[in-house]
Amino acid sequence: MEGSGWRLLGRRLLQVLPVLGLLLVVVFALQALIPGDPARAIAGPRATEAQVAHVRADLGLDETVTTRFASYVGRLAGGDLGESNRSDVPVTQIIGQRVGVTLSLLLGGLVASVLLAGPAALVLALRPRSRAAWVIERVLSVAINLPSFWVGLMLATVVGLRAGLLPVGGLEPGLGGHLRSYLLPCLTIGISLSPFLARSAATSLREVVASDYVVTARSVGASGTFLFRRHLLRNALPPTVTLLGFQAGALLFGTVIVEQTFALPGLGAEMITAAAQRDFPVVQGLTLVFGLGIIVFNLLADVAVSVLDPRTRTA
Amino acid sequence: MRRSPRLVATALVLAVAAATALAGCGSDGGAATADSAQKPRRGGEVTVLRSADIDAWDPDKALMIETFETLPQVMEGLVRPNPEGTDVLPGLADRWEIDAAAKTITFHLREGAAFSDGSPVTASDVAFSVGLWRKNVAYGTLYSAITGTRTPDDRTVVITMSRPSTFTLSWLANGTAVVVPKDFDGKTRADFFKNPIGAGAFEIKRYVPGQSLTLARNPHYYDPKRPYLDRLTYKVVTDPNQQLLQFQSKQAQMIESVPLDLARQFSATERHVVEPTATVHAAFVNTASGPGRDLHFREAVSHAIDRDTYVKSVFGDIASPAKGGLPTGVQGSATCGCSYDFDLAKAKQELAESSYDGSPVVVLVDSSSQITTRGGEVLVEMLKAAGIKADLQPEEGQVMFDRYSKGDYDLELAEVSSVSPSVGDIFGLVSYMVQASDKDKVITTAFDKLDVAATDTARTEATTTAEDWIGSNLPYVPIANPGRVYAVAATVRGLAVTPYLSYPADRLWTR
Amino acid sequence: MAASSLEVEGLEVVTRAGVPILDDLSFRVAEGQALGIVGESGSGKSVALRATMGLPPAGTSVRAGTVMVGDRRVPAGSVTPAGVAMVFQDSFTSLDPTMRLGSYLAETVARHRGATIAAARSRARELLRDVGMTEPELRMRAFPHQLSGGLRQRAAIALALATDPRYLLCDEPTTALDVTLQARILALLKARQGAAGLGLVFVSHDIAVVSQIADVVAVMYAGRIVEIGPTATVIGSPRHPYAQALVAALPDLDRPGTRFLSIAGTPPDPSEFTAGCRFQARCGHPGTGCDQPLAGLDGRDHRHRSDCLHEDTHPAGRAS
Amino acid sequence: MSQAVAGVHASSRSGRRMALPRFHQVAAVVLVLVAVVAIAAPWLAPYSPSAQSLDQIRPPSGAHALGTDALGRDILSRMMYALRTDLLLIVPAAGLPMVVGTVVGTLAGYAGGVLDAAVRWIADVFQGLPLYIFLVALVAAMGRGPASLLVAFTALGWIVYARLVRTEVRRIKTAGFVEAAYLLGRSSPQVLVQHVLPHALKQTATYFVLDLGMALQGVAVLSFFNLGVKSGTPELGAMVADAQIFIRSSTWMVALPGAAIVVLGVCIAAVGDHLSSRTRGESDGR
Amino acid sequence: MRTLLEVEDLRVDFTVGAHGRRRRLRAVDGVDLVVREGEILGLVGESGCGKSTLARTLVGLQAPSGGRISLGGDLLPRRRPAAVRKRIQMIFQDPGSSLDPRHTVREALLAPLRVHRLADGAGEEARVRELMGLVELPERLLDAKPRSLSGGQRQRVAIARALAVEPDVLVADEAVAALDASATGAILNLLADLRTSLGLTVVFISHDLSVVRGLCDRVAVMYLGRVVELGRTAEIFARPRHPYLQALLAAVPRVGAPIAAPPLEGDEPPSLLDPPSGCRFRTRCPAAFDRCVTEEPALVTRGGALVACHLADRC
Repeated sequence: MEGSGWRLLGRRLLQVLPVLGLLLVVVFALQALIPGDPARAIAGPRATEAQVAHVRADLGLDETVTTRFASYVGRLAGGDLGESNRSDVPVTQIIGQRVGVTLSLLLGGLVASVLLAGPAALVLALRPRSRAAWVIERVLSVAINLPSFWVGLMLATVVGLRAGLLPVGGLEPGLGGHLRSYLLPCLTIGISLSPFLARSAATSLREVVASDYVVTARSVGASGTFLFRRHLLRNALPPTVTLLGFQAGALLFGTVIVEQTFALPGLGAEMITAAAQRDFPVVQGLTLVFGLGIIVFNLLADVAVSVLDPRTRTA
Repeated sequence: MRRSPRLVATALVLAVAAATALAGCGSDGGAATADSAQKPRRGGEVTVLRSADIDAWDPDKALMIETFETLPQVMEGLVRPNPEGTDVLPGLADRWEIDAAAKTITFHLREGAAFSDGSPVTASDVAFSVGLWRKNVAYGTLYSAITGTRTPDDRTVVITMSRPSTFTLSWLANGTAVVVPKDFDGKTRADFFKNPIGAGAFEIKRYVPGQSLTLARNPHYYDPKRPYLDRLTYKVVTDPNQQLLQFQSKQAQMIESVPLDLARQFSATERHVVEPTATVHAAFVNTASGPGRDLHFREAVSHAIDRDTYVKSVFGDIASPAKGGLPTGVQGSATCGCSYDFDLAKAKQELAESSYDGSPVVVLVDSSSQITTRGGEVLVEMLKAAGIKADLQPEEGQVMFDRYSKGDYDLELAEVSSVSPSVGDIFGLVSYMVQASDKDKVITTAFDKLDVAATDTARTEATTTAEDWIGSNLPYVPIANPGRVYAVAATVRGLAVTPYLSYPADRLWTR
Repeated sequence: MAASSLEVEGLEVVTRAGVPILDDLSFRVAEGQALGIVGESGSGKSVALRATMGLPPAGTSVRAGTVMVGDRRVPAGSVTPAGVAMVFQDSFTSLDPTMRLGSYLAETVARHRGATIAAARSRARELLRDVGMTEPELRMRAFPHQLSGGLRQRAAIALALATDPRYLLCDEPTTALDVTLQARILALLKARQGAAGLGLVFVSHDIAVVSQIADVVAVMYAGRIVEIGPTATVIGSPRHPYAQALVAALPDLDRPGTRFLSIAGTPPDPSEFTAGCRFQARCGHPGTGCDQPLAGLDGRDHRHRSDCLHEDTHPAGRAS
Repeated sequence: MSQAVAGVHASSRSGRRMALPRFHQVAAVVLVLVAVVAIAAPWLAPYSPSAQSLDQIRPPSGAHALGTDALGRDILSRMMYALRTDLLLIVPAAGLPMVVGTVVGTLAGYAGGVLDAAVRWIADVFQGLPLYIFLVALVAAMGRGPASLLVAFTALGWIVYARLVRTEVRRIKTAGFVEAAYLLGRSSPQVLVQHVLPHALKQTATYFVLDLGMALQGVAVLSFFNLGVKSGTPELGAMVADAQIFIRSSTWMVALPGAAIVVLGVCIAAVGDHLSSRTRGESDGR
Repeated sequence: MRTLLEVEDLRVDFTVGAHGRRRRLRAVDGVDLVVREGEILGLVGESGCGKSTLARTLVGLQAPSGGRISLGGDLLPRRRPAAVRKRIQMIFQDPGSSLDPRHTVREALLAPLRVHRLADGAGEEARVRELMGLVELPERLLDAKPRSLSGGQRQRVAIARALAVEPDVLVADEAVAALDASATGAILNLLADLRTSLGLTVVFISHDLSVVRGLCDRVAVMYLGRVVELGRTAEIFARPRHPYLQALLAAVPRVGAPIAAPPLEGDEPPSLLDPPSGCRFRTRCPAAFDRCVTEEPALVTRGGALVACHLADRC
């Protein structure tokens, strides 16, 4: 069993390779898609054509696409993502400085989602006819349609500015300041992600509660937290975790929105800036990082599901 | 407003994105007097929000106005502009002599000027720096009049020129003219500019590209009183709403160049208005192809624009309707006698006389600039009223610039700004841009005359020639001389912003 | 009669919409005794078992009734009575897929006996051996999906036995199994009934299976017991036309005929339940009074009876 | 007994139907009204959506029922046109992926084998790509406008449909009635058209309605990033984004288009949920 | 009686597992079978013995991996054209899924007539009514949708639909397994009647020996993909020679008889993925001896039946 867990991991990793390859190609192709001449932008308006050509050669933009791709992949193999067109800072350094923020948001957002969705799902699944469930159902159907930027805006305005309880944006210094600064952004992610999570979890919980094996478990005396922990949770979690895996892209995009809304120096905000400014080395590097992130996220979800559900281990 | 990171062209460039990125300020007299009544206090720190990071420490790689505003704080130049933007004030040089006949400027370096590592600033450092400016790819042309330097002694630098250029001194007050240690202290250029030192009021404490820049007092600064602040932090916040929130929640004390929509959200005491700036907001016309080749069409466009309404709608009154093609309030600028009047009937008449065939004209605007996109929306409506169909095409800065260079547009809404006390700098840019239509070299001739003009009369004569030519040929249709708003908390004093959007941070202090 | 017994009285199960699918059902089984309940789909036999366990099917609830385990009285539907366990029809879905057999059994044992884990595991091994597994150690490590149907059903029985029940409710425990496996499970249950004095309630649609295992047979139709009595007499001389038809429809391996007997029509949906005889519409010989209210039989009384008003006028036996 | 339980479910479902109709019917009526307003905007709107005035940032009044925006444009008129813009965007933004996904999914599911494996692989790969992030780059690359949005939404959305349809087609393909039709002499394409597609399409149609809501959110978010419609185009998300800095002083400017997004979303979801519960009910009842 | 359907050395393989761990599973392994015109041949065995796969292969829903199937002397091709498919029809186990829920009974019956142009305008309706009569369904049900029919009625419609194309052979795969006892008899009677009235040839697959006993003329018993015993029903049920059939018969519940646990070894039947060497039944056979491990017993004639057992003579 344990061996097959590793095998699954290995198989997943193998599946990931072509995805990575495609990711590289797509990332590189983006450059060709985007109009505008980065060399001209770098050289500035007063530069002569010769100077622009010089910059172009400097950036390697005068080579053929295949040559450029080959050299890009080659440098990538050495861990070199190039330097930002705007600031000459190595892309790896930019990522290094910002990845912590995005990871914190992801983690915090997940925690917030679970904290919000968990109780809601429990009420929906276990007390489906109650008044509370009715209210939650309505709240969810509205929450699912709330644009997350709007949620962020409101939280920053009401909790941050009006009540003055938490920072309205940016990162406050120190550990405590960081924690305070992440609260509202994570809550925003939580609010936009938890309706999906709550509904999915409620559905699978409901199915599990009505399942024969839970009826059996109750018939042999399992009840209360034991029943919940040992039978309900373990069986209801896998579909929800799988959903989370599917939602990885949306979750990452959620961090992008939140980073913008709350002016947090994360990868997503940098991505938006770089994309708008045609800073290709940065766009490419970040897209790769996001791609890897999704791959890792899915991998974690797969592994979590296979830990939770033994049936998925022996395919 | 929409947040979208913006590629900001410098004031030297077609400053398309100027709206939110350009810093501007003029100390208007009243506020300055009130402030000077109180004694600056030493100590404290200030956090300033800006919508874009500096794009390089090496001035030749920079495009952003933020860069030119920040660099001199760390790497002070020989001179700095006066707050009104009409003249230069002492910097590292405490005095200078201009010898028009000998075509030289002699600078005498300040006693005690030292780099932040403690080593003194010498004439050879300056000579090295001047050489640097001249060699620069992007901005070398600004210093094309300079032929070389002489260093008679450690404290004296003589700049020799090919002509008695008056522009050159102005350019030296610009953020591209930073003084660095000779031979970059033995480092390569790239290495030096990764973490540069200078003789400015501040030194770099911590720099996280794209996020924040913290400056700390330079302990070796030549003026023992300044800077007043212990620390100055620039935070990059692209989202205007976040800027407002962080300012209101006192997470920051200043916002550089607030978007004008947002400006209405600050109380009068928090608004620091710079109006007008040394900027021209104009519709540039493609005179090489399309309907813009026809002067009648250009006239029609000009008459179609109700500049008063435009200023109200787009700039919320923080601007003045353009009365000339060159910015006001800089050395030698003169309004022309020509008029840029709104006259719908005349516009229609001119249009009828033109070869305009009724097909939509492409109006290019910078999508990342709130001012130009909004201006575009207003412009399109005004053109429509005159019978010109227009297709508004917002593009990101670089794409827009690309289309502009290829002539893939009919009209382009953009701003050009002066960055030095001399009107010449914008003049030069204008001459560069209008080359195609300036067949008789009126502008270039006027520009050359202005460069060597020694008296105000001569200057006025040169600019008037240019203004007249712009007025009658309309290579671009001036619309407004926009202003800028800085948000400043009541606790922060000493802010004085030049019309070309820089402010000496060493004079800021907190209550 | 002397032995202590499991008695269910006045069981009433309704759907969410309030439609009764069982009304006033009572039955009894003594320790060491086997009660068989026969009926078609929808007759309410499985609902009765699950309601007895306090675990009515999703979407239904127990509205009334009491369950007596020995001399302990529990309101029906509220709790799972101690000393009663249940084996479900579908062993594929009735074992928790995420739990290894060994831990599942051991935890259940530990909870019931308050035993140590080691003791519980050895008891689990014993249970698996009891239900006929030849390699209990190997099976303890298995997850349900790794077992074949026959082994799974045995595991389910072992699980039920892990709570040391006095009464075992079996809901079609062999229906999904092949005949050879079915025979083994039946033998196993019969052995437990005999050796351990377990009271069995065995529900099936297959009258032949029931006849083999049960001492007393109750025939259910449309939520009611329509006939009850000692197995031999009910199978040998059914009185209710429905029971007669069921017995007659039984294909018999030893007496192959050319015709199969069957009952025309379909059983009524609970929403169509009437107060009168619910078999009326399909009955070959409806007579007068069949639409008069009818209560169904009290299953606590094991004497041979049917609730057909006209049972005496029907020709008894297999010919119909 | 299983029948009894099925009966229970059936009746509980009908019980829910008694309660649901009121909500989803209201939602449907709202959606129809919205569609009417969107279509008839040129006749209904009191002002041109682009007509500017110096009456800027005015609260609701007699002249401007919902006030004016920062360029003095009538918010009511702009919202009417915004509904038009949004409907015209979200219908193809949800429809195109549906068409692509349904075709791909049907072919993959029915043909099986290499084609199916290839489609599944591509879907997996797409799943592994940070498509929302790409979308930002893509729209930035191709410029704002309907074309970019549609390409982006299609690139993102087809997978769900392809998966859904593929699963459904494979399920139906092995259903007795499909196999019987084949044995009775229907050719594979005939079986596909006659028996398989109608069932698969019902699923996708249901999902399409729910997807409209996601498309609305997507368009709004992209507009918020200035990556959606061209500036100046009346669009709900862009209106919220444009007005957000006035949220403290002139709340109505943000609240109105924002509320329109939420209400529209809730209505779409209500109708979609109803349809999907009906579709589920039908397949259960088989 | 004339041979109608002949199966020679039929083999059907499946590939199971995924991702490099593929294994071949031989569900039907060298089956020889003859179906005579007008007879009802029973095919019995426990789940997983390959009887359903054999049925699907006979009708052409599953392509054989080897061997030959001929019908009325014509060798049937691997991919059968419509005209060939129509000659062997199938009744499925699940009456719920055998009819398209969207089509009425009339539509279901008309479709095959139209495909094969078996009737024109007026004739169509007459034929449909005739078919309803054949399966003893009232004509008022013609406009009903499957949902409103009972299981037995649906199965009758399925039979009528199969009969519409006048097939030579009808394969019924567990056609009564999902029906209630009360409906089962009626369907069995119907099949028996149709054989008499139409001279229909039926292959009747079932796990239920009691049902097969009453309906079938001859019976083939399958175990792990092979036929182990075949002969006249009365003959082999009365004197089963193969220990497997003996065990099966012993296990069938009988009214009045005591429970008889069949004398089978082990607690689990072997897997098709890894069938035992020699005689496949040896791992469960109480009488297995050395020869059974090494040598596979051939199907030999013993007393009018075919048996595959080394001890066939002793029985």
